Amino acid sequence: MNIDQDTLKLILRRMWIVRHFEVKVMEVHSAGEFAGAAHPYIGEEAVAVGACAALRDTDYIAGNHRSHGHPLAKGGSVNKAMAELYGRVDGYCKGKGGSMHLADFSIGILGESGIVGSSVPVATGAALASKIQGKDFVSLVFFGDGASNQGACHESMNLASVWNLPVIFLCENNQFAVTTSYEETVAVDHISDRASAYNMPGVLVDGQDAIAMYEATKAAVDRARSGEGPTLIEGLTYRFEEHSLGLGRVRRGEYRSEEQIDEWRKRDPIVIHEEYLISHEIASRQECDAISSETEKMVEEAVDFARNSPFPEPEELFEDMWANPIQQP
Amino acid sequence: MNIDQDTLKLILRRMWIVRHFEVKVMEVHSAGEFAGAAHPYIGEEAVAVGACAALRDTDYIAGNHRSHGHPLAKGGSVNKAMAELYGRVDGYCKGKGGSMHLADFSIGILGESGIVGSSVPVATGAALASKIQGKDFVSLVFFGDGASNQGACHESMNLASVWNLPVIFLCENNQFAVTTSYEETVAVDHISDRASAYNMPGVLVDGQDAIAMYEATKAAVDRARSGEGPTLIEGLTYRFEEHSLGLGRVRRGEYRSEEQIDEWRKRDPIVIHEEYLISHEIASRQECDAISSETEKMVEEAVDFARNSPFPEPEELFEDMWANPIQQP
Amino acid sequence: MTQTVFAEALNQAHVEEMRRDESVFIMGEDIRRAVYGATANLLSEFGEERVLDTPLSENGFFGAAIGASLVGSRPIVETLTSFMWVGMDQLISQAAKMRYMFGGQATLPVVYRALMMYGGGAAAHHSDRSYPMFMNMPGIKIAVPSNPADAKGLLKTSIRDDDPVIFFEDGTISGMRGEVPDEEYLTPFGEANIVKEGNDCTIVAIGGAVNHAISAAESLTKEGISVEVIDPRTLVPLDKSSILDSVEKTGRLVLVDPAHKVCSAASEIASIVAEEGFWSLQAPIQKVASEQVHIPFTPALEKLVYPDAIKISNAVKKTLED
Amino acid sequence: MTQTVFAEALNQAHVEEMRRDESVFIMGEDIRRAVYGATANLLSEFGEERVLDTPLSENGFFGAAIGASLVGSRPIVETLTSFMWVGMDQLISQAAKMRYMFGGQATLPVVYRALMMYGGGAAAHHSDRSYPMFMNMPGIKIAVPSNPADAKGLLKTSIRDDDPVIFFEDGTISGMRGEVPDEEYLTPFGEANIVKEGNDCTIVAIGGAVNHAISAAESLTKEGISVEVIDPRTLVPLDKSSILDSVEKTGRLVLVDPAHKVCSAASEIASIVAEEGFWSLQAPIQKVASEQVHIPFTPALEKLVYPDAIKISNAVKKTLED
Ligand SMILES: Cc1ncc(C[n+]2csc(CCOP(=O)(O)OP(=O)(O)O)c2C)c(N)n1
Ligand SMILES: Cc1ncc(C[n+]2csc(CCOP(=O)(O)OP(=O)(O)O)c2C)c(N)n1
Ligand SMILES: [Mg+2]
Ligand SMILES: [Mg+2]
Repeated sequence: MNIDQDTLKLILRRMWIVRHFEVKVMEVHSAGEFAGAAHPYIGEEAVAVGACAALRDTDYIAGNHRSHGHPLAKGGSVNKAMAELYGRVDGYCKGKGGSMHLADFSIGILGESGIVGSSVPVATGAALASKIQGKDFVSLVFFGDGASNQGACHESMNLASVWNLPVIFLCENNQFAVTTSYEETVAVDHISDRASAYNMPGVLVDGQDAIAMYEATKAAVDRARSGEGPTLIEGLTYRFEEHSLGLGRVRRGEYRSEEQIDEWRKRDPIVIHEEYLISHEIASRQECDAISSETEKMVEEAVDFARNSPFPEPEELFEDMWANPIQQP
Repeated sequence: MNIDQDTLKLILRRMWIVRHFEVKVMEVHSAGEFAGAAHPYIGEEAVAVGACAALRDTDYIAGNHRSHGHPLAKGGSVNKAMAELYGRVDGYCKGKGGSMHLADFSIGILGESGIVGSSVPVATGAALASKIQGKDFVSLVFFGDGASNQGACHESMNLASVWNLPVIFLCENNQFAVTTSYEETVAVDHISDRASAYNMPGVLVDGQDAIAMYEATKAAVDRARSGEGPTLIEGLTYRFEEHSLGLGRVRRGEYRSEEQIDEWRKRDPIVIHEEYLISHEIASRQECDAISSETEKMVEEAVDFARNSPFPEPEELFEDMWANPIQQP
Repeated sequence: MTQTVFAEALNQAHVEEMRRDESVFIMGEDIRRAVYGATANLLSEFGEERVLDTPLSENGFFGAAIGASLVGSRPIVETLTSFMWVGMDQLISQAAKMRYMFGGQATLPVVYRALMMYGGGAAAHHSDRSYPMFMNMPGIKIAVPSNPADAKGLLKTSIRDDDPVIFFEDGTISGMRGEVPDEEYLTPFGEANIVKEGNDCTIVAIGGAVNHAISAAESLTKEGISVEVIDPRTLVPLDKSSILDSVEKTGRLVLVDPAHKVCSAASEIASIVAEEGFWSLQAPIQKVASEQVHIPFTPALEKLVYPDAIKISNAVKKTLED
Repeated sequence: MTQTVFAEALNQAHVEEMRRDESVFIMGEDIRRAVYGATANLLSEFGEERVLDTPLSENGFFGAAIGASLVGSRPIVETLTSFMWVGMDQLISQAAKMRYMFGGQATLPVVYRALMMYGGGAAAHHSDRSYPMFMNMPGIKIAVPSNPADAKGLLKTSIRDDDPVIFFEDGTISGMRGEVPDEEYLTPFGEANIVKEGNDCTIVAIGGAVNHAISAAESLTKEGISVEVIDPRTLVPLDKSSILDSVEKTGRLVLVDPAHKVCSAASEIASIVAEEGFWSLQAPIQKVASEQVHIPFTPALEKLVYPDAIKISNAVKKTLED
């Protein structure tokens, strides 16, 4: 195994950050502290955290509506993320983006997107620029099983392959798009099988295993950085919670059985990773618990930070439209 | 071989219709008899003619900008097609469509489309309706190697597969999209290889061989009609002429070598088919020649028909906008 | 008459039309489980063949609906305005253009139900109100109901119409209650609703903004200002003459449009009146439409974007001062 | 000054900007072999890494240009207006919205050069003039040059601008010759060109229609009618004050727009003047825009759709009669 102890601990830390963040978000959202939708990443932490652990700060990521886990996994600020959800000026986007549009351009987080599939071409373009500019920056894009059926994915994977771009297509296959099972909508058994249609490697990974995610991503990153082109990775995972918070009028039937949910909950990515660290004597139970409580505190503080941050002033409505401003019509 | 003599002769006849039609179009277009673009099908006749010979009148086809061969192959009217190119009232679309938009809804020709890739979803939808309505009509869509990179193709093939629709995706791989080689833009060796990404059969066929095209299509039609779902067929072919007529300002470099063009011209689909008919004593040289001159005459007459047909009157501008008319704004 | 919620009125229209006409079917994302409400219980009554959950492939299934409509089916597609960008090519190149391009051979009885989910913190990617763009392109009929009764009546008309229709559902009124007739009815296209009669100023308002216009009119009445409120109900076809007649009576016009103000439906109506109703006008036309910025997530800013009763009242007063 | 063809002026702008700034690159279909002319010889001078032939995947490569622009490159994309429907999601959801949505973090110096190939029998699928739709959506700057000099100057400005620009190239004037300065120059955004001064009526014309307006103005001069012709050059930003000032002087306004008339740029300008310039107006505003039908192939009908000098002259006379 090619992964050092610091990285293994960092993975645990970041998974806990995401988990505590999401648990807190569910709590304060249901208490009505902020509006809009929010899509919990609980259960899928190993995918983004494992993958991002294989990236550098200068590498790019882009993501989708299930959006909190990605930036936090790449080392984004818990405070700024939380304040954004609260719609405050100290949020990542000064409150203009909200839950689905976190971004941190200072560390290569090119932003989450609410339109399913639409960040895939964007991430591919960042990889194109990296190549044209002669840089060795890699680009990684998170998208869902549902998104894999969008034309944008097809076009981007083909483009990346014929242009040999340093991009990693990371499909978070949590097996459902809202209430629709991927088995009903994806014609092929595994989304990673589609890689052959683009002449690139396709790798199916256990998405509950952060180390497996790290390793698969690392191999893809190495390939990309050394000019060998793109890779498609499918992390098979499951969301433990509902599709989203805050779509009040959304009615849901029983599209997933209790048994299935329970089965998958048993494969909690944090539990799996902690057991690995403990059984391999990389971290003790206490150390793990300390990481958990420390990050839980971070998240508590982030909520305070967000609550105390002001809402934007009315005149800010017209700011941030243009890089070279024009008279507002 | 499962193909009767009448069909074999019909194939020859229709290939000659298309060939004479296109040769004539090149002549009258360069004489300035009508405006707009026109995309000659010369060299590719076996693809559409072979394929359509496996269809019934009640089956649907849809096509693209390289548009004359498809309707003529399905038995469309030479007169109406030619008059349409001339922009006359007796044209298929009363002059409103022109070269790229031939259609004959009376025999299932749902229309050619100028936007590359955009008829693929439409044809898929006709197949969906056929299934919902409990009919056994099959839908077949022609698209190019260039079009295969459009998201519309990906989405439609996936849709057709998960819904098990009676549709045939027929890729006319003439190896170039305008001046761009498919080897530079399609990540995979053969477009038919992509079928595996949609869990459907993918068949690579010699597109200069009308019988091979017929047989591959027939198998796909039988599959579709009996409810076994879609097929992707790639007819490997070559266009003998330039991409299009009538884009006056279009400059072209030498994107295809003279040798390559000569090589492929040797594989003229009509010559190949005539040789087959003669060597198998299905038709004599004279019979073949008679078919050629008879169809040549049809095309001559179509030109007369077109020239004698009037242009639409000004008030016709506002007709055909709505099925349930409204006051024109 | 029964008090009915907007989404429920839509649901009734589906049920009635699917019962009446076997060729009607519906497709969209997660409609079997009625994620957005309007498709509740359709699966159980009409079965899987007529109630289709689609893959996330808007261009693909928007186009599939077109193809189905060409050959005798009457598809309804459920989507959000914001997802229509993904399927724009099929909407414009095929749905809008096909009939004309083919000289009238093609008939496309297809309805796109497009939810406009603005006003509740949905942010820029989910808050589009894009009907003005579709007005610019010939070939698509456009309905924007402002209350449950019109929602039901216009949706039924849309389903029976033989042309492509985009049926814009204003998310700010999804929960609105209103009287819906118990007997069957159809609301015709191209007939504006004179919601309230008045003499001093005409307000033409669209979709959810009609309610704001009514509030404004009520408060203005208290100040002795008599306002006429017109709801065009469909933008293609547009009932020009009701608007021109009203302006002839009042001499003043305020347009209220939840869409972005540049090249909005309000702009179009203003341009019509500035040409055909010019001599009736006694004051500048006022446009109250959304500010030309994206929809910010934060509630502190979002509400500033849209027309509201106060902005409308102020605009009316302005036309009366001039 | 040198007499230069429109497409050649565009070519010069590319060459100059690509020489000046290494971060500029260009992508599109068949641009290496310059199928549409403007990219001639770019490949030989700038090489394959900066002159990219793309697969037929408009949504994919429009989006790739956005991604590249976010991280320090300055892409130019060549396309046709009619193919933008296919890539609409990237243009609207990402190019237009990203900067605002991310609170100003994203900067997108990307230019889409969109050829409007109408007027020569290209039929409904290839003849779009879609700038009004993009005007409705905040976040994209829009240039529509009417002559070779502006084409060059505005394209250079577009390339240097840090916001997304759609640069609409009017195909009816691709072959137009005109004086182009020999020294380097930039044409600013948001400054209308007063093409011709006059006192009796203001004509605001867009793109290729400017030339028709000039012809109309010339023939009207002979009849003793003095017309002012204004070319806005950019529609976002729009130079409102030049238009309002002119209407203040002339009291009459004719708008000429090759786009479909409903929700057109003409509608927008009419609505601005009906609000902000109302008291200057002495007659109804006249809109001369394309008829609300698709572009028919047949030359017998196509020419009836668009504004031309005669329609413009008649509209001017009408405003003077009123
Ligand atoms: C283009 C588009 N269509 C539909 C939606 C509505 N929607 C939001 S999330 C979602 C499901 C996405 O599924 P998947 O890609 O698997 O991601 P997951 O939510 O499972 O993480 C849908 C249909 C959207 N946001 N964008
Ligand atoms: C969406 C779209 N993009 C670009 C074009 C311009 N165009 C017309 S034909 C063509 C090449 C198509 O290649 P292919 O699909 O292989 O068909 P072929 O012409 O070779 O038969 C291109 C780029 C178009 N019509 N539509
Ligand atoms: Mg999923
Ligand atoms: Mg080809």
